[in-house]
Amino acid sequence: MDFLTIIQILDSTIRLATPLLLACLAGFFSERAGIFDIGLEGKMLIAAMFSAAVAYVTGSVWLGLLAGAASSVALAALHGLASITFRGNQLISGVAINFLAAGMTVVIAQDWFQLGGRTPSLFGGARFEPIILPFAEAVADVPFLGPIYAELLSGHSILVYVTFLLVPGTWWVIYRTRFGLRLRAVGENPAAVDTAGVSVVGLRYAAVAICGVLCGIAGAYLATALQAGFVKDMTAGRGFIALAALIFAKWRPWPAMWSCLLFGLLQAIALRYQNLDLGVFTVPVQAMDVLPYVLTVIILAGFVGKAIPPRAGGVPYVKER
Amino acid sequence: MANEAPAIELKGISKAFGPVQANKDISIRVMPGTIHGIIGENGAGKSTLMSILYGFYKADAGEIFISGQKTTIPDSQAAIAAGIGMVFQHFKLVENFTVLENIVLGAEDGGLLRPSLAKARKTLEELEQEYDLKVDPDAIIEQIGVGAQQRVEILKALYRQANILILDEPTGVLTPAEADQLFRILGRLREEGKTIILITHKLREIMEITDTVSVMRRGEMTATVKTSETSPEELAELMVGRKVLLQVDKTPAQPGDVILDVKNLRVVDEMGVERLRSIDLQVRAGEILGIAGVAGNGQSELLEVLGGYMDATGEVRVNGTLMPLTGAGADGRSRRESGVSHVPEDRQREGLIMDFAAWENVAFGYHDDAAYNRGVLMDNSAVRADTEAKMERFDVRPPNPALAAKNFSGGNQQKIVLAREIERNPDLLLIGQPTRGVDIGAIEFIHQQIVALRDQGKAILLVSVELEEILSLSDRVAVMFDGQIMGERLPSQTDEKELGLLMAGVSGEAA
Amino acid sequence: MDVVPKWAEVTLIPIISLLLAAIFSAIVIIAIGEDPLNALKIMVQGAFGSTYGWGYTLYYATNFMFTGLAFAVAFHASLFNIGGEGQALLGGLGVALVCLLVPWPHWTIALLFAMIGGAAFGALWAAIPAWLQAKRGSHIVITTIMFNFIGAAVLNYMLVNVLKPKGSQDPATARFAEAVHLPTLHDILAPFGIAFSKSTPANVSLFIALAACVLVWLLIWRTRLGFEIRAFGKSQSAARYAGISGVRITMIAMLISGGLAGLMAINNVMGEAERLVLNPTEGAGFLGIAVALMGRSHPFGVFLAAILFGFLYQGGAELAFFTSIPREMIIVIQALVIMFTGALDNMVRMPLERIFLALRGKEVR
Amino acid sequence: DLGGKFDKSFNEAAFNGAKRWADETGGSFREIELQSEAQREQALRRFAEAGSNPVITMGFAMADPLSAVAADYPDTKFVAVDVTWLDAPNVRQIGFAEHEGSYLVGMLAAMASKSGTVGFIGGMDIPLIRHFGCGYAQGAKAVNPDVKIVANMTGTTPAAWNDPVKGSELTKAQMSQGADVVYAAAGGTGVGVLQTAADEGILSIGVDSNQNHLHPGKVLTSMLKRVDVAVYDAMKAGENVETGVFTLGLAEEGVGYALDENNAELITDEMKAAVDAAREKIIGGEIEVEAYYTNDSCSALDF
Ligand SMILES: Nc1ncnc2c1ncn2[C@@H]1O[C@H](COP(=O)(O)OP(=O)(O)OP(=O)(O)O)[C@@H](O)[C@H]1O
Ligand SMILES: Nc1ncnc2c1ncn2[C@@H]1O[C@H](COP(=O)(O)OP(=O)(O)OP(=O)(O)O)[C@@H](O)[C@H]1O
Ligand SMILES: [Mg+2]
Ligand SMILES: [Mg+2]
Repeated sequence: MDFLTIIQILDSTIRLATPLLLACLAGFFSERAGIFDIGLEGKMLIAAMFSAAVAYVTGSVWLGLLAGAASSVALAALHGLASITFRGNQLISGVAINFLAAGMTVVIAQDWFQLGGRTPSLFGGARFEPIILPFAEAVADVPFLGPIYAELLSGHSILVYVTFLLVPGTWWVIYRTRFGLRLRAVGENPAAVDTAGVSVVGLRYAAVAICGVLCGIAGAYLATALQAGFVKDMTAGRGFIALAALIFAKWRPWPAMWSCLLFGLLQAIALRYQNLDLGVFTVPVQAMDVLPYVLTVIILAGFVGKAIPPRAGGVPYVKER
Repeated sequence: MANEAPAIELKGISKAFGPVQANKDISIRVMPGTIHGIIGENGAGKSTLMSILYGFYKADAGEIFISGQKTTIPDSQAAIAAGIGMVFQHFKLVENFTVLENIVLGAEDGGLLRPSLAKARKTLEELEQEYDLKVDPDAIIEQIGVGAQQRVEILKALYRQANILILDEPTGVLTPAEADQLFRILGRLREEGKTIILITHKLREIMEITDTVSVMRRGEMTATVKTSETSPEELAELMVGRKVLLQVDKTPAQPGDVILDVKNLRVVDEMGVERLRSIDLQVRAGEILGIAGVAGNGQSELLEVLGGYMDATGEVRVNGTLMPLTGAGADGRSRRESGVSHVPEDRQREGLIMDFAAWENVAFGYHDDAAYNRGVLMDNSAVRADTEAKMERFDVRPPNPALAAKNFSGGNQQKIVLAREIERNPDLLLIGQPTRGVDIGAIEFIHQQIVALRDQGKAILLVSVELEEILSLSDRVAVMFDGQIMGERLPSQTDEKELGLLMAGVSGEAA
Repeated sequence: MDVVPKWAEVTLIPIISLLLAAIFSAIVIIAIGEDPLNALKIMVQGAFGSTYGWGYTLYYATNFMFTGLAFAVAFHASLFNIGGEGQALLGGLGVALVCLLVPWPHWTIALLFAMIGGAAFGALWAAIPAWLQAKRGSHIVITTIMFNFIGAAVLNYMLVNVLKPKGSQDPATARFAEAVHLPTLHDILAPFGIAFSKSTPANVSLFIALAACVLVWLLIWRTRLGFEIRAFGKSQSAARYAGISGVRITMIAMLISGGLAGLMAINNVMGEAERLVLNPTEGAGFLGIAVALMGRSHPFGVFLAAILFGFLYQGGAELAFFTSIPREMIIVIQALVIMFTGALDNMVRMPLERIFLALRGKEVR
Repeated sequence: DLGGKFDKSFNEAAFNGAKRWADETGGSFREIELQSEAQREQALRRFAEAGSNPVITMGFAMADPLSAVAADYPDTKFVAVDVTWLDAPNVRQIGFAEHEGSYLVGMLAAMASKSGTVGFIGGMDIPLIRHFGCGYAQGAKAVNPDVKIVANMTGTTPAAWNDPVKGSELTKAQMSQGADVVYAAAGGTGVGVLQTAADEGILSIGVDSNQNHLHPGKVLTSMLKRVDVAVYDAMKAGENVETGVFTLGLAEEGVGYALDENNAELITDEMKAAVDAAREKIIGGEIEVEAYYTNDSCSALDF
């Protein structure tokens, strides 16, 4: 395949990887603090709905983003209430949140817009427009590097750049700051944090809140940057893929980025080459469609091996019974 | 000294966990610059009381005075602020953090880590000088020995400028050498004018180092005496409520034919490190072979290999039949079938399933036993009945088969494991750290059981880091160091000093 | 050391939790301008008011029992099998093949082999993730998620390119032969003089599901294998000490789990649709997770939770018929039920504990 | 159909037809959106028992349940849209010649395309969607024999109907393969296709109901499937609606292409002329548009 095609595939990789990466980092914060979260999907979904709805009503995508994040944080808080304050089962809570979002988004959107759970299409200021990096046009014709800069790196929405900056950001926060140290500690052994005179509950709520914000951005990206409005169930399982990517990355920020990019790439390839014609026979669309998932399993079995989750992950912190 | 305010004064402390009254109206006063011992049976309420003082649990009633001032301690933060530091029975360290990270955790200055760590490193060096508390600040906790881990806990407290230091069963996991070092450190701290509370099950330690000692029973403070004015026997009686034999009395062994025969046993772990290097040993019927050694010198591996769940090369014969050391047949079940019982070192991780009821734990490992099954189904009532009987005979408290293992005290947990393994009357009993964290009442009982089994003509391989225990129980003592057997001695013809040297790797000839 | 007595644990707490869920659902319904009491009446009427309602309620419940049990068994070995959906899909394929390829003389024999087929396919679909977990340590949560997607694609391919009758627009297999149609509750109860609605999908599979509940209970709590599964699930280090093979338990638990999920197909594919359509499971596999967790992985709990969700499904459908409440409202209600009964149960338990402690405050030692 | 009302195409069209009837005649109708397979039969019985007449069903998936139910309610009339192969006396079966409509928009696409490459994006990979694609391809080839047709399906799970993000990516992927007109037959996913096409400045073609207004001047046209008309007529006829099998093609105005102020300047007169000519020919039988179903394959396009 020619160079330009590669660029285009990578370009699409970045777009597909961005929401995954946001959700993945969201899960990263939550699970590093010992709170398992299979509710990423739901938080993304509700954020997508509210960001689109508010962006449409106010005509400002930023207000939309804000609303999306807020709604997602609200669900995160619910998850916190269940799993931190009331020491409930974190998995059930996650499942419930996914259901809740799937239902609520449509019920509310229908109640507001009577469009069967869709929001009206967004125009102009109600959407994130692509950003053309400086001199993108100028260098576009420079052989090799030109296209990479102009086609691949330039022309994404602000959220994409923010997301990829979040990776080093996350790394720095987790490994270079007091908050990060405590966050990791509370995910490994909350009793140690508690006896060190730091509030376990406080830390965990903070982590869950961050998770909510990031999921919120992810949802807003789907509905107001990639798309121009909310369509029911538009997250289409990306929350679960993000979770897979997180485990895949063994709960570390940089690997998280790479695994999300890998998932994005596999999807991009699958979308680009349906019905691969191998001369002898053509690979059916179904096969290409599941390629990402099959390869994930193979890679997982072949190269990644055991992934050890944070030790206190999933278990509520109880000192008295 | 009389007119001086006590460093710590507790008045009428009470605490209940649900239905369990862990502490009942407890009052003590501890003078500054002294070491105060607290003893009591498992479950007496020692840890709870200290946890309250440290703000880990909240008391239901009672007052706390720190050097005269009434202080409320809602959480550990307040305790730290009041200059209290605590070394918990089950360490509260982050396993995969470095020593340094564990020490600064919660005591960082500033939002950034680098400066905090740098500062901690400096302070650490000073503390090391001051109390010769040696630890590598960059070592990962799970890769250093328990002794070192405990020093980290102490450093944590000192780093937070604690004047009052609480240690809950600190020597439970230490070798005599390590224990002695700990006591030197405590001595220093006392000289510095710091106040220390020491919870232990070992009267020797109480007599050795404390100034005053309190005895707890069933959640109540039954007595507080000056150490100089009491004796181990008296304390033991105060604690258990009856006379206790502190020495094991046993007749000389009549060794029979060889039961366990080990030749050239080697273990290499996945990192390629040699854990066992060509071990040869024999245990005869009717004798106890004691394996002494500092924790982490291959004793655990030896037990796991003999127990059937660690791969190895070499020869292991039980009653003359060769035991497979890898692949099929190399598992606990097949070992049991060939007459080997195993009381593992770590009752909470291996010996028991903490969430299982006592009766399920009694069946655990022997659940295939015909007596426990009716056709395809398990006969739970039979298991329960058997459990009640065993609890009766081993005087497990509370004698309630339905109670989850985690709700028994360490001593009673250990009794359950012993009951399960001993009552099988095996040809060979492997037993590791039989009395770790167990109160003297229970220790006496457990030791009697072991000796009784020997007298029935069974072979017993005993691994313990308690030299005292090794010397009083064993008929022969082998010392392990760095995966090798450094030498073998007869208890009658050796002493803690010589064994100590062997344990330190100074070879037999030199010693 | 539980403070709350068993009877309260199994009655008071779930009931209060359900009440809370109902209250919050009512708030939402009011918010979209509908009458919650009327809604409740319609749901209860529709689900339990007639044998017709029961027929559907039990039909859905049957699905959830199978998938709930499937998840529960794996969960006892601390294996988080999210793959119930895919395993049930493949089970459907297995059942369909059995029913289509052989001209069965009588439904009984057909059912027997359909069960084998469904269970086998489901187990097969669970076997690969299980093996990868046991041997390669690949995280079973990921692999099972992936296998859900893959399973859906396999089914789609089979239907569109292989099993679809030529010329049909509907990506589904042909209808199964009359002979393999399973008797519905109507057919079964008629001999006993019980007039059960003729037009409901509930069928013999219900009894197989009930039997499965009992068998799983026996397996987990009364057999050596179950004992080993639970032991392994609670403490792998202890299991290793006792000589319980992790690989063996992982494989067996997952095979049983997948098999149960696959068995669901005898209800929805053989019993209801009587042909294999796209997406025959409709999320029952995922709901099974909630059902199992709510049922505390105990077969009886699973049974109750399955009935509860059967009620929500059927009651919800009736709601959609008779009001203009959007169908997604049902999902919201389900979510609230899962949340309150499954995750916020301590919100109810903690106050109760205080009450009970106060009551028996005297007899504390 | 499970797709849900307001999918901006198929089901919505039906709903609009019903509403139009209700508004005009003041009559009342009840509707239900199914959420599970088992409810198909359930719903039919419910309505039949509730005395609704006629009972109108949407989508091929209702065929099988209908075959089971219809007989039980002989004096209820059923109207089955997208079903043509049952033999039930009391069922009015309405099929649409989607391939004919698709043929026309295919022609328009080929004519509007400057690159000589046109795209087709289906939702879930099912025969019906292939049927659309097949007609489309034939139309395009008729205009420009060596036109390149890029065809994609969004996925293999029901999620494929509601994944606009994937729709967008597919559109971009097809653009990168030269496509400058994209025909979306993919329910909610199509929203993403039309959106991206509009953003990227290429043309798109809507489906089922007239979607031109979604992005005025950027949607070339829409393949109309006059479900609304069918529903409207059925309701108008009421109890005594005529049963039997009816295929609504171009002749019956059952399918067609949308021309309104939103796309007026996109469709040049000669394009219109050419298409209308073809339309006549198809009606007249001079052009035979191959249907995918006839032998589950398509000569003009392989999937
Ligand atoms: N976290 C807890 N939750 C509930 N009950 C507890 C808890 N900790 C202790 N208990 C109860 O309080 C009683 C006293 O426990 P505590 O740990 O203070 O005993 P202890 O003297 O430290 O025993 P040991 O010598 O074995 O350490 C125990 O019998 C136990 O039943
Ligand atoms: N969470 C708990 N719930 C109920 N009882 C507990 C709990 N934690 C500890 N206990 C009880 O408190 C008492 C002392 O427990 P502790 O934590 O001191 O460890 P332990 O039982 O003494 O074990 P070890 O002797 O090995 O240290 C025991 O009776 C133990 O069963
Ligand atoms: Mg204690
Ligand atoms: Mg203890």
